[in-house]
Amino acid sequence: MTDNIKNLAKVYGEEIELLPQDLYIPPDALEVYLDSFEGPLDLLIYLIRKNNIDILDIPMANLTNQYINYVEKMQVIKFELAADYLLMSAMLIEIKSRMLLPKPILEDDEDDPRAELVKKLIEYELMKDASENLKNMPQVGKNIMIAQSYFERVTQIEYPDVSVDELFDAWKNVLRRVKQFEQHQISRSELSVREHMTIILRKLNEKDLLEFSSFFDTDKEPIPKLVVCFLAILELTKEGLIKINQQSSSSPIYLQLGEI
Amino acid sequence: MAQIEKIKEILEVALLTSSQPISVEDLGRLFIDKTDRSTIRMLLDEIKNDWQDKSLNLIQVASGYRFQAKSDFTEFLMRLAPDRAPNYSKAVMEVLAIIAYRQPVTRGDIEKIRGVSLSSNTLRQLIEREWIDIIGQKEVPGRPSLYATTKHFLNDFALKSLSELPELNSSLTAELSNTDENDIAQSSNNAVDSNIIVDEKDFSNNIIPPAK
Amino acid sequence: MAQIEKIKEILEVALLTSSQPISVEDLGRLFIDKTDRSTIRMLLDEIKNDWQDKSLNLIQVASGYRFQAKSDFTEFLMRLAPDRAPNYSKAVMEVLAIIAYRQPVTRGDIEKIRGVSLSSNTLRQLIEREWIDIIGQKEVPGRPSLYATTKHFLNDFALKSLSELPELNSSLTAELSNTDENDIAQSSNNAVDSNIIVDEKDFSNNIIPPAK
Repeated sequence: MTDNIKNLAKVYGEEIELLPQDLYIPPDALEVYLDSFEGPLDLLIYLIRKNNIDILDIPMANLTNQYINYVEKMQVIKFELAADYLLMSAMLIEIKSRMLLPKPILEDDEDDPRAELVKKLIEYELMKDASENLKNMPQVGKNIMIAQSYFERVTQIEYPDVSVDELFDAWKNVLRRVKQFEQHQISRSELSVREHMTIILRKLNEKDLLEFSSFFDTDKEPIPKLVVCFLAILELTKEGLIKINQQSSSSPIYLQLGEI
Repeated sequence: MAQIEKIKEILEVALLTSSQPISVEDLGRLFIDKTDRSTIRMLLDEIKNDWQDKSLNLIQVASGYRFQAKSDFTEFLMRLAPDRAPNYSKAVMEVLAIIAYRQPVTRGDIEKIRGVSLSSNTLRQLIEREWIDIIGQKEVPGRPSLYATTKHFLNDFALKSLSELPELNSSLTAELSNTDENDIAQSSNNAVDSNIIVDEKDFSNNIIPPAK
Repeated sequence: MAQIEKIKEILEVALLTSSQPISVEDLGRLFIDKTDRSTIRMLLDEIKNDWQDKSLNLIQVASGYRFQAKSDFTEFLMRLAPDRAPNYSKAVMEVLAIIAYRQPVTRGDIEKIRGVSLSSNTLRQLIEREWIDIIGQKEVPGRPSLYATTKHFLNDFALKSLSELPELNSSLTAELSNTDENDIAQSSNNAVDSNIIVDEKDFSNNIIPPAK
């Protein structure tokens, strides 16, 4: 199923040839436009403004056709985009059919089935327009520069206090959010491996080249610690942070930072 | 040097060395002897005039006064620090606009206006930038959080208050009032009304606590 | 304004708006047209003279030039600077936690875990506090810096080693997996499983039973 869709996307060049004539987006630009719409309302506004349609008197049949054609193309190219867009298709079709129904003479516009959609469209366009304005305003950190000359502080700056508990809470927060929980499941053992990774990198930063055996003090260190240190070296190698070298089978093994 | 000249000089150097705007109240804390606000305001006006033709301007933003480079210098200064602030996506800027103009709003309100669901990332980026924060819960089922812009947002956009935001596109608002019902027009009026309350409540927590 | 006067003014405003000293080389980058260093040095001397009797002095430090308030003003300015810095933001604490538990990590790793881009300010605060530092570069395109916690960090948190950092116990693991989807809960079980071997050997008195 997904393969099918991907294949269609691959023959994308040909797909474009099949675009209906009343779709006003130039075929070549389709891919560019695809990501540039923020949602169904954005797409509708584009179609309306592009076609110089009076937003207060939208020709529903025409707009619905264009919209649906466009969404069909999007589905072919980028399937996951479709959900919000499909809901809008349904809404447009409903409005269109309500307008086709024979109806009593309207006393005022209040019964116009398009009214709610139109209000939504205008409200969104207002905000879209406002966001452009905001983006173009001068901003601190971008193009407003603030005078911030130096002055010498007499007393030492006091820093905020942080407890281990607060740090742990922050970590739990991160874990709660992380999707790949697996990768961030931490146990003591993994931590001590990570600590050793840091220790080894620090040593190698001071001296470019260190003998493998120099990391293992077999007399003093307990065996678990040696194991952890060894795991840290393997992990560092796996991540490409260090390199292990040996000239010949009997010569000493050296560790160095993963350069070269 | 006359006493008043000395005070003026201290005000000037405080503003030149602070990366944050300083309120008139905080400027008063520079001096042990009580210096009244009207004097400080008068001296700030003088400083503003002194710098009129120079490279920096003394301007007033939501939380106080600051010196900032005149815009003619921006193109040069940006060469020194080309990638200072992150460039936000279209989605982030739209959400910011909705919160700025329609505050206080819930996540649901934002989703309704944009017609798409909102990733929590988007709100988080704005909260992290300290441009928006949560100012309460709406008393509806689920008690969704209400978002509003902060004083920091006004400072960063060099605004004194929300009323200085660029006006909404007038031809669109005209179209809106031409639609049959007045719902939207009304609800936007409501939003403006409720802003007044938010201004007072929300912004109080951004005041620098007095040094002990 | 004469070209040279304009250059001088740009130099002046660049120095006034920078919180860091700027080197002569960097100052040269302000201008598209090559401006030679001797000209810049000469203008810096002039600026120094211009400000001689004012509240700020242009001074030279190791990494370049900066404007600095004259020491007479320090006592006043200190009254404005709050005694105690405000608490670290949630972002700073989360970044510290990620570095502590996942070190060594790159900025990209941190951004991936948190799902938002990281302002360089966040890392700077932690480096300034000497809780983290850069211990190398990752050998991938761009050679990003690798961050790790320092000895100073362990001291400040009264830890003998990182292994003393609190860890998730099984009830919390369960709680977390309840809040997440099922597949996540499962994968966390796997993760615990794969760690058991080391757990037993390394910290035999601290064995964590796999959640569930």
